[in-house]
Amino acid sequence: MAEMSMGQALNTALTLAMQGDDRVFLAGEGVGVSIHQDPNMPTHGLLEKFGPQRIKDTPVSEAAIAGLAVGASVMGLRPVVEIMFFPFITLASDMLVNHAGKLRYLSGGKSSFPLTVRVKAGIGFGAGCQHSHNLEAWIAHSPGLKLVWPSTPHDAKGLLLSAIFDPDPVIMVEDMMLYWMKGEVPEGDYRIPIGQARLVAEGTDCTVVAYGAALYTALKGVKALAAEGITCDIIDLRSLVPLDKACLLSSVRKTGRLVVVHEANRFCGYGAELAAIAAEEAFRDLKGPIQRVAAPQIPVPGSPPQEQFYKPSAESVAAAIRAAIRG
Amino acid sequence: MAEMSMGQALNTALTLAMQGDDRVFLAGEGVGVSIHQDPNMPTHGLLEKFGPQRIKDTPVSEAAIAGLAVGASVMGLRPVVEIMFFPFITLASDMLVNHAGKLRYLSGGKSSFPLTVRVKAGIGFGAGCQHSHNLEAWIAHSPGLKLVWPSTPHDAKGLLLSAIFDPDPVIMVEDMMLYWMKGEVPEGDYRIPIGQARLVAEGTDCTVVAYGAALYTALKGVKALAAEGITCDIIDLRSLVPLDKACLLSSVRKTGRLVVVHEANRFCGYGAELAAIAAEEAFRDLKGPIQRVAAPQIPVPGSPPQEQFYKPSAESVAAAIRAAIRG
Amino acid sequence: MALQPIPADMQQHLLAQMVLIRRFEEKIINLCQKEGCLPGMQILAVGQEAVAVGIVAALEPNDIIVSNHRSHGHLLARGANPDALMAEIMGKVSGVGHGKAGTLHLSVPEVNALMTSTVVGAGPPMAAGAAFAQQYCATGGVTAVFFGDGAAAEGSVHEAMNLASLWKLPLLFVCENNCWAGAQKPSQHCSTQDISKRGEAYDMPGVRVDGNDVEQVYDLARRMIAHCRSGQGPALIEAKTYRMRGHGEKDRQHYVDKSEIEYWAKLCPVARYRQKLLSGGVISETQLLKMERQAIERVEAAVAFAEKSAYPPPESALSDVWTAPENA
Amino acid sequence: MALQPIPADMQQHLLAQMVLIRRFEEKIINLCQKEGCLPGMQILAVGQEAVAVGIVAALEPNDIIVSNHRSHGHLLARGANPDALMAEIMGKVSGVGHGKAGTLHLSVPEVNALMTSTVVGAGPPMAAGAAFAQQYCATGGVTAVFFGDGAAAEGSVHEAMNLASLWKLPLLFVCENNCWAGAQKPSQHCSTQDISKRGEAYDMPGVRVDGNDVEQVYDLARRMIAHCRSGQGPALIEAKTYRMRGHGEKDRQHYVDKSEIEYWAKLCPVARYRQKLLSGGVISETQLLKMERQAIERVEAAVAFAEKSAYPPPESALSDVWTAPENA
Ligand SMILES: Cc1ncc(C[n+]2csc(CCOP(=O)(O)OP(=O)(O)O)c2C)c(N)n1
Ligand SMILES: Cc1ncc(C[n+]2csc(CCOP(=O)(O)OP(=O)(O)O)c2C)c(N)n1
Ligand SMILES: [Mg+2]
Ligand SMILES: [Mg+2]
Repeated sequence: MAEMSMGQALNTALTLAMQGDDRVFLAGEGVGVSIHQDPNMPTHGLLEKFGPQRIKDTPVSEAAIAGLAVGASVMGLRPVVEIMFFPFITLASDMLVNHAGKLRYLSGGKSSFPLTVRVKAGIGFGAGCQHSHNLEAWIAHSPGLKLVWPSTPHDAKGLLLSAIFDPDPVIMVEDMMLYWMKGEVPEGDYRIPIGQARLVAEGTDCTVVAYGAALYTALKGVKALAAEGITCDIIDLRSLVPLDKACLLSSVRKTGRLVVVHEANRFCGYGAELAAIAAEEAFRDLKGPIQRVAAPQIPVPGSPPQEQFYKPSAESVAAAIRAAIRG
Repeated sequence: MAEMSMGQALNTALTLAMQGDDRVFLAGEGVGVSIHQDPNMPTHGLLEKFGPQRIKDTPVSEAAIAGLAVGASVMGLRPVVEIMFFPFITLASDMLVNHAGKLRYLSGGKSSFPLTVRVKAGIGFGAGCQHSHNLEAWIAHSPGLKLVWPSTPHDAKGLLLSAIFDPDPVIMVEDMMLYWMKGEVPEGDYRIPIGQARLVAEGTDCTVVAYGAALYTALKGVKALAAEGITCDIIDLRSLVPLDKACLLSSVRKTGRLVVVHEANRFCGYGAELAAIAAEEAFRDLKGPIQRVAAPQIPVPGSPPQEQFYKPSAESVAAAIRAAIRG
Repeated sequence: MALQPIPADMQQHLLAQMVLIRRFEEKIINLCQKEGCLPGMQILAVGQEAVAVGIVAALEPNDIIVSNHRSHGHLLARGANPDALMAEIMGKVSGVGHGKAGTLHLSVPEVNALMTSTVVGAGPPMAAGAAFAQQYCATGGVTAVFFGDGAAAEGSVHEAMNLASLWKLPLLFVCENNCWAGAQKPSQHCSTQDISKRGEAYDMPGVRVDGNDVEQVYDLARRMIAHCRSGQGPALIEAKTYRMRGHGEKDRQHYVDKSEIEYWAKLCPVARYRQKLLSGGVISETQLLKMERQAIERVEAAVAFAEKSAYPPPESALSDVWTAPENA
Repeated sequence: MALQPIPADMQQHLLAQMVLIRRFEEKIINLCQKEGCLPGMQILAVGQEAVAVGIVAALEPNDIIVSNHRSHGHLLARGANPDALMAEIMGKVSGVGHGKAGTLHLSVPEVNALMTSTVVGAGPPMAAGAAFAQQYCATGGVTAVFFGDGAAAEGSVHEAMNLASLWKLPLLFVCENNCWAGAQKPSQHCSTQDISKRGEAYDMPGVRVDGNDVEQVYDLARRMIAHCRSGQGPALIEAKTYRMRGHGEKDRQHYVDKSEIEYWAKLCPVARYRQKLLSGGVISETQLLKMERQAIERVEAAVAFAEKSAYPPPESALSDVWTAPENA
């Protein structure tokens, strides 16, 4: 096991996939030559390693990038394309939602579209609402698309390898703020199965669910409650579609309480789905109101104190857990 | 009051708005000359009435259509543009979500974007998943966009007039299957306030919430339960953003149960938000598990029996209400 | 440029395919009268047969086609099984998409028609992906993508043209300019009346052809496809043709000048070519009758097959979303 | 074509604006060294001043500009208050967006810079909307939209060009070809190396100009804007210029040939024009020094203003989503 950053872990996964399988290629804006010169960038150095035939810098054309992935994947390749920032997924959304997610179905199961889309996400780097806007709920709502979101270097590598070799379209969200975060990463090719959550901590009073960077907010919030004698199950979803419902429900049935944490807007966010599932399928075990800790229903503001305000905080997680317990 | 179809009611609203305010213009694919020659189409005959300066047939360019609305609205006009079918909103989604919904915020409140986007929706006309795909949850999740969805000719006219004269961007979904449905429609200009739900029926055992064409499925489902002595509050949301939370919660607090009905996919659908709100804010009053009656997590299939299977049925509504009551 | 001579058996093949397509679509017109027989909207390419047939005839079996909402001609020309097409159009389980697709997005992987989209303008970016795979794997294959004059206004088409030219992808763009996009004429939706000129803006050849003359289309397609296959990058063909029916079968063409339809009726690609081959002695009256009869029989057999087929079981709607069902 | 003579006071104005913009951006480079002073990514147009100044000088006050992520020059040339710009760049409540925007989407309605987007390619469709409003209301106004060579690959730009030409909108497309889109050269993202040629594909004039020569830009802009204003429809200017800094201030340009930067440094639009006016006797050394001093003082005042300003209260993030708060 080596210690490395999440960006390096992703880089390792891409390297392994490309070394092991000629069908894998990368495309996107600056995936080859980048304005960044940072080994913590997932695509750093890959052009030098694999050459311009397999590492394709594209024009600024998100629909074409996604279309490229759709068309190349049905031909048997395993495209890994990048959408630079989450809000730009809008420009690729017809290709992803109406095509990547539906063409297999429309073919009656004859065709497959084994493509991966890497999307950079992140709130907190002061770029404002046209760069910061987490839209995982859009993807999760669209049939035919899988959706994964790692929070550790270990999972980042294993999930990306699973995504690339999954027979269906997978969207992988990468929290940019975590690119520099370090952790233990096993050598070689290993896979984190898509659809398996990770129980990060065990407790008795409440189930706290998060994914990506929000996990760390959740952890901090829970930690703050230790002094009050409150302990929680903490679930890192890792895979948003398919969702590990068994993990979610067994924890909620045990603790009787659910708090969901994400950085996306609250209204119709992914957290709503988790809340709905619990209220539907674990109702009799619920002991307190389900709580969502999410961003208010506003665009991500540019000014630092406002952006801070936008982001769910450890305090709000702690408060939500208390509210879930006290009702 | 005159009896007219929903399409005619919408047509009347457009006519009134254009007669009363020169700033209103229409643009979209075939809003002037259409392949349809049916007075139940909302834009029927408007070209003849208002001329090609105000009724603008556009190229097949959804991004440009939405961009046109954004740019014209900030200049003080009141554009009413049409996106032909709901899945094509993907192509306009950057303009709507990253621009219509955010530019006012980015201007610090200095600019306003009083535009209306009419989107045709509908499951059940055999056109398959690239024409039928209800994406209201996407819009509802995006800050800065209002969202209305009428189920009667009366509300269609009043909501469209409110949308056109609202100072902010409003997306109005029109269920094509309802264009021919008739109802009483008052004369002249009247407005249904955006943000007010309608209590369609009162009952004691369960709150049933729906919007658009799904309302009629809900009504049938409730009716089927009369024999069992079950009565329900039935809420027609009309406005999905902003949501009439007071109406929702006061009913749920009264009945202690909630069933949501919509034709969109279940996972991360709009119904999840309603369930989450109830589980958060009316938890202590809930007597049974919240139930969602929605489409399975698949694209809309083409074949008639499969499409029928996709659509929520009155039976599934009845079953959900029973499940909510029995727990 | 003078046409390269076309062998007689190819000429007969071209005509036979156009006749089959015409018969197939006329049958659909017919079936539309039968209440409840055909779900959805029926969108026909009557009058455009020469484009489909001429382009596809110039392709190799390994080449890929990407089609749109007006696909019957493309697919039949490509050799798709009429039974499975008709069954899909009727929503039957024996259809090419087992009923999932219906008529608007008929794809037939068996004949390398892998992606058909009814989202206007969606074909070109996906076709760029297919052409990229051909280039990446050095298959020597070419992709041809069909789109309409209306589609030429979509941003996706622009992005695909730029990318294809930049990367020198073996991609043939076929713009079927059938004089209408819904109820709008090109003068109402397109800022240039010569779409082929777009080629220059992307530094690729762009040529307009009489899309109602199958030999012209075939000849140009051969040259353009050779260009694409040679590694010189994409090419654009604008085939000028005419949509003889409404946009869909419910469209009564109230917005179309009768005289326009009459004008184009005289240029019917099927009648014209039939006449040419007859008078050129390439085909005899007897052969022609046989060809017509075979087409009719093939179409009737397809209808019989489709009518006999069952609808898919309702709950089968749940399958085919994922390749690996254990992940669903 | 020979340039129309430009009056001396206009020449001085052009230079003064370029100097102000250059000073403003150099100050930002400076502030970037101060940890925590500037949030977000700082994206500068050093080297491109002549495009902003030349185009904007040819506009009337009622005309509209639509800008992109590289907006400082456009906005300052348009007369935006440097205080409020700098404050917004620092995320202060006294900024043009009260801190909501930050540096990437600076809009200044007061000077008719109504829509600035950092989504590449998003300007043109919105600009078409503004130009439509001008046409619809017969204001006699024109809209100018700035976008980059990279943006020219976005589908939205194509859709806007087609629509604008079709409807003859008074819309000037200004493509600032600064030789880079991120770390990609035009040869890596654009299939034609002459973007102005795109004009033909849309049946509108398209002309390339030396974007480092402010008088050339101004002269061409005047002619093109007159064309747009006359009702003849849109026009496209491709201004060939150079991005002297990295894409953003964190970009160290590791992928750029030093010689390329040196080459363009010699073509610096500000130095060149300063020299020209000096040697032509349009301005004296003394006047020049005064102009420089005024620019520096203006920028320093802006920084002082911005630094003095408060950050917006955190919960003020909740306001400004809706026009009518009662509906929120
Ligand atoms: C993105 C999108 N917008 C609108 C439509 C509705 N629509 C279907 S066909 C059509 C006209 C297309 O015209 P053209 O590309 O010329 O093809 P044709 O129908 O003439 O073959 C339109 C607008 C669609 N299917 N997809
Ligand atoms: C839709 C979209 N895709 C990608 C980006 C990321 N991005 C920001 S600037 C840029 C390059 C733009 O190049 P160009 O249009 O030439 O403008 P320049 O930066 O050179 O002024 C890219 C890719 C973006 N902001 N928006
Ligand atoms: Mg057409
Ligand atoms: Mg550039």
